[in-house]
Amino acid sequence: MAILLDRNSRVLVQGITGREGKFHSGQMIEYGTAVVGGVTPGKGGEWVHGKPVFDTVRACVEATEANVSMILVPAPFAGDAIFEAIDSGIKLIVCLTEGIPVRDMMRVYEYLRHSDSRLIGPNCPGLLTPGEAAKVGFMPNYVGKPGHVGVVSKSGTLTYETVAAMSARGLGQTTCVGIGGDPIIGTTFVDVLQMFEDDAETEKVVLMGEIGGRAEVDAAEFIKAKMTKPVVAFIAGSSAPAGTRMGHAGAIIEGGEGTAQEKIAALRSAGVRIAENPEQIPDLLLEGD
Amino acid sequence: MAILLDRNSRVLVQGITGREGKFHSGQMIEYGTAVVGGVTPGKGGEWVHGKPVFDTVRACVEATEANVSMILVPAPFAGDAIFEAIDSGIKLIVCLTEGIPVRDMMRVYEYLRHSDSRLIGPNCPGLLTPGEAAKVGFMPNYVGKPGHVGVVSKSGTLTYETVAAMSARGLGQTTCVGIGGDPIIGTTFVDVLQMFEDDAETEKVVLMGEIGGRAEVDAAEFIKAKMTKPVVAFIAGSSAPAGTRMGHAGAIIEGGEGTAQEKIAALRSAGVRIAENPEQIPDLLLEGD
Amino acid sequence: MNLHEYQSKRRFDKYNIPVPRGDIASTPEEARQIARELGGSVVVKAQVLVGGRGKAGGVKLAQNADEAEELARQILGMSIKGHIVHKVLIDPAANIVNEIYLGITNDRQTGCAVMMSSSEGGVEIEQVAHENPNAIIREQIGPSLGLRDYQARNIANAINLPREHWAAFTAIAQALYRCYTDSDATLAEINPLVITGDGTLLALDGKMIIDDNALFRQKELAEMRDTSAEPEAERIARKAGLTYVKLPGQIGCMVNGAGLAMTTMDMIKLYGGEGIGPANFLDIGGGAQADRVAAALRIILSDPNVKAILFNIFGGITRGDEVAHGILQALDEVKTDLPMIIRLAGTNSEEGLEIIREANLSNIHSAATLTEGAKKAIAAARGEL
Amino acid sequence: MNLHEYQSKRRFDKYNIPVPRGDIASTPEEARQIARELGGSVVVKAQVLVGGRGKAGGVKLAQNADEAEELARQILGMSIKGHIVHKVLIDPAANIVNEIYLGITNDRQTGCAVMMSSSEGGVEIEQVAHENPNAIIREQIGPSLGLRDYQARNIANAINLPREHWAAFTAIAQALYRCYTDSDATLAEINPLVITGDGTLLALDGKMIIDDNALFRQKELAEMRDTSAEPEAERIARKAGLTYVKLPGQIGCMVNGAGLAMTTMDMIKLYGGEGIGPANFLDIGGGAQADRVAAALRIILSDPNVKAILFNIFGGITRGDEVAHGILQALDEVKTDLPMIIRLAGTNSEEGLEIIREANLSNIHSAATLTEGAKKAIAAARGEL
Repeated sequence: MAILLDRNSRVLVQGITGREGKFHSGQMIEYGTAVVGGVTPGKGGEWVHGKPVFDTVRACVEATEANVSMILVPAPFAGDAIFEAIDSGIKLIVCLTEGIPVRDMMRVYEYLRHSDSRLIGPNCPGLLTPGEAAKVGFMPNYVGKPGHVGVVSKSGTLTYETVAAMSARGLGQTTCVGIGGDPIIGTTFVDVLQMFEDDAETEKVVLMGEIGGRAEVDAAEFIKAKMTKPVVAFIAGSSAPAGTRMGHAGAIIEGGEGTAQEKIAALRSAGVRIAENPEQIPDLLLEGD
Repeated sequence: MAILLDRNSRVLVQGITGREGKFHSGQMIEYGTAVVGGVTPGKGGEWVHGKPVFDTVRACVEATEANVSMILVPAPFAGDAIFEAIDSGIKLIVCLTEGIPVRDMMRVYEYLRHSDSRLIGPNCPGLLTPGEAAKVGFMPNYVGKPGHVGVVSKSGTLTYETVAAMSARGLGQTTCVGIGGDPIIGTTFVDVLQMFEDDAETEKVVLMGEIGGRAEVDAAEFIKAKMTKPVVAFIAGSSAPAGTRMGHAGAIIEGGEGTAQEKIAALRSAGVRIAENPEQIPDLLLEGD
Repeated sequence: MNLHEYQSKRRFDKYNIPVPRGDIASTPEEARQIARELGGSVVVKAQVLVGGRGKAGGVKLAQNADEAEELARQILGMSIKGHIVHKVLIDPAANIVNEIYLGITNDRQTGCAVMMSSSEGGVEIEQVAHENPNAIIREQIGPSLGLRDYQARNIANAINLPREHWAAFTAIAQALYRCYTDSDATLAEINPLVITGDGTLLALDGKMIIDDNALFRQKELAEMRDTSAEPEAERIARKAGLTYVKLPGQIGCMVNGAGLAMTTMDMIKLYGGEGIGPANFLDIGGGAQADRVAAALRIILSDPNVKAILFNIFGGITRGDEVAHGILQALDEVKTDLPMIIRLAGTNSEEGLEIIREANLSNIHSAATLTEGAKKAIAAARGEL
Repeated sequence: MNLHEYQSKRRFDKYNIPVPRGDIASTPEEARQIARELGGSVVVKAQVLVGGRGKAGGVKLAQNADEAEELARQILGMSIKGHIVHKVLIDPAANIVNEIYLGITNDRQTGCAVMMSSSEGGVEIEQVAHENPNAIIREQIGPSLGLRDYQARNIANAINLPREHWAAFTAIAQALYRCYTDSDATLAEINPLVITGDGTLLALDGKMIIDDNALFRQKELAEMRDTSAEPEAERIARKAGLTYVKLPGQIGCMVNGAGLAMTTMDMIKLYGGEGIGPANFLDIGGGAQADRVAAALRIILSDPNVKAILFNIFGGITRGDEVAHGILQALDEVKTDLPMIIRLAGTNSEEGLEIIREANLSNIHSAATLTEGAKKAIAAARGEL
């Protein structure tokens, strides 16, 4: 087992004919993922990596029985791409696109809440389930390793960093989930923590947060109330000055809310062990045994 | 017991200061209904029948703990009145207003589907639960009588007609529900049939339909598949020429669909006994015993 | 409220849906003038608010301005299913390669708008629906999201539209949806939407129905109502806020509520047998007040076929005393000896009956129930009361 | 992107939100002219994209045109928290009876817009939130329904607004929401919204923040960006599509991904101790290509405080070979002897490292891990590498 993504996942790529779409679908196929087709309006009938391209998600789903969509289309079109995936019955949508306007995401969020689909992201690195040779997104193919730690993170590269460090120490992963750091995202820390808690194969969980917002505080409250599995966390941004936006729309400390210190304190009080350096995470995971 | 409305219902009236609002709240109070207050923007602080008037539904709910709203405001404002009731946490909304534009109702319908509220109507006569001395809407106070027959109807006056005839023959009702005949309504025949099926006190059900749409055919399918209680029905409009709109937006036979004959056939095949004349309904109900 | 073809197409034009650059003529001379300005062959199309005008000879092709004048002369004044042609539309003849159907309507089942399309344009969609339902592609449109481009692509894909037309098709679909929504339409239909010889899309015929309940906020559209073809009685009824439909029988009916009004008609048919039927459907609506009742009575009395009148009022929001006042008020203005059967029940019915009784009119009979009322009205119509 | 007060208020004015009829001056003479035209006493307000200008002496009341000129002379050119005042707004002084707060922002928790209001206007809403959170009334606004009139009434009721102002308040609330939505704002705020002596409502001060991600469709707003107060390096970074924040330390950082960039800064702080810190936050973004990397490097090198540079690239969407090309390209254009520590991992990192190795530059050191990279950079900044 694992969460969200496994060997039964049949992935279509919205934006497969773009530069990034092409490259990363290739990486995914190489990793073993069942990429079954792609969608680019106006390019139906073409082929990418031997996979058929369709004009619409509906046509792709009908022909390929895809059940997961990875979205990698330019930001102005990403909101519509998500709507199209939802309306085509895709149950798991992973949107990698960065820079989607908040107004578009507010509409997506409202629509999504009333649908049966789950959205991961946007502006996220995607999912990796090493034990099932399944990947959706950007995570470098070599970083993961099958095992029993669930990883959930707001950040992309910081996740690769940590997962690679874990793998190097023999600590494999069930699934690595990058939820993205945008102000409005489809799946939160709490959602993923719940899934890991319910997943028989996951024994421990790593959470990677950062400054801004209160998602980590919500996570701490959830861990305290509901989780039985040990959690190790790292929070990025303890050196960031208040009130400064650090890249991610999410990474800003608002009016004294969302500092690393306050998040770390909340997590600690929920029994979470905190790493000072992401490269210490494997130590903390091993210590626990 | 009964369905939807009982002696615990605390009713607020949106549009209580209007001519009709005032008259019918008076009738409801006389009947025994717990009318606890009313709402008319700009008239907060006034009193009608000794009940306080508020500017907003929220303020009324906070002060009176109302849990049912009856809406009787002019059609241009009725859509917003329903949104306001939903947003104020009202679980049962009965909208009597006639003539709401379809576009407004499409928006209401979408919003409603994603809320916890139930809407009866619009353009309906409301609800009557004689055994609990509770009434919301237009049904004349004297027509009902406590008993064990559930009544559900698209039509207003036709319902009074039938209910009065039943009461005169000693056949009392659990609840009488007028669902309205508009193209888009909040609660359908099927919804109400399900409630009557589940209600321990209801022994038999009367359904009053009319030409247009396919709600009666859906009801027939539901009755065939799910209902154990006997149903008696009358369908109005068997003499109406095809393609002619008969008042209700609902009462039009569209392209050969929705004739009385076809509805009657569907209901008959579900084991429903059909009255040729609403005044025969009591006979059919009594025959069954 | 139905719009004429030319009204619908002018509305489409405002939304940048390509339509033929024709114009409207009320006289043969105007038709000639328009045809001359357009040049080439033209189509002369009767503007009536009823279907089947093609079969009735209301749509003709003219090779030149002379022919256009001649055809306009034939068509203007023609009666199509009882509708007199007062105007013809003169459109340039189009070079048609392919015909598509594209329409939007309200869907009761899902409570939202639905866009329908079919590669079989030019015929009535009801006919396609009957003969080949799978040929109709449907896309539900949620009111909050509106029509999305991918939905238009879904349709284009499903009707096998050649890809070079997708962009134009999507733009037209979006425009039609905006037009439908902005207009509070219950139907907005392009039939046929044609692919022309020069590879463009063109809305050759158009139809819109506007939600009567929304006319209060659609002033511009409300003014487009063509009452020239409307029967006088229906026009008066509409102005008085009544719903009236003329029927061929002898018994005038005045009822409150559409369901009860239909039931009353049904009872007349049921007990009347051959040769007896309702003269009208008339719903005075909820909460009808005295002057509305009076207007209703005047309308019924204006029908020379009427031999008897049946009032069936079961008061809920409508109050019996007001109905009674209305009847007396109308009888004061419009004298009649016709037998009238009055059945009043419900809210304030006692008061109403008392008012009628006090008026002491010899041609008024009361009935306690609907069945009794229907039977008495039938007897009265037969001169047997 | 922040708008100036005067830009926000001009935008409000377009939506019929009542604002003072003032104007903007770049010189004391212009200020005098505007004050003279307005007549009476005026307020001279520094236009800077930073809070707290009142306390800093950037807002002053002038009794007449002479005083307005004199105050404008004092305020223009003033530095408020490092922002130089280039423009002042001259508004007529208002007769204030009461001050309200009214704002709309995006709410992360609910994923929708929220309208906030408080009867305690004129102070920073964050301060109210801190001291008296119950004084802030919130109404969530669903994107499909938008703000409804009853929500404005709910607010008016909750802040105890006298009923004679409800209609005007509702209109302003609706206009503010439309302005917020149409502008792709993440904040639209009127603070204070005042009730004047003559019983009208007036938006005395305004603030808008526009979603940077939406500027592609907000051309008019995008052109309002005031770059005069923006540090040169940040301006260049923005144009290159980079996120750069200047910090007071010595170690220039170039990292891909915001989370890893912050973590790299954190590691420098963690291992650097007193006197050593990051010189910047710099996220080259996902999929950064050679020219973007080169631009980033040029920006870092333009900071005279920088003693060493730490590259920390963990490729996912970003590819190591492209980063390597970018570094070499930039070094080709901008020569430097500064020690550079390069840590490349992830997608195509082998290729990248090979490219760097082949360039054979003596001031480049490689690191295998983030910790090693940070420690080497600290040593280099101390001149100990």
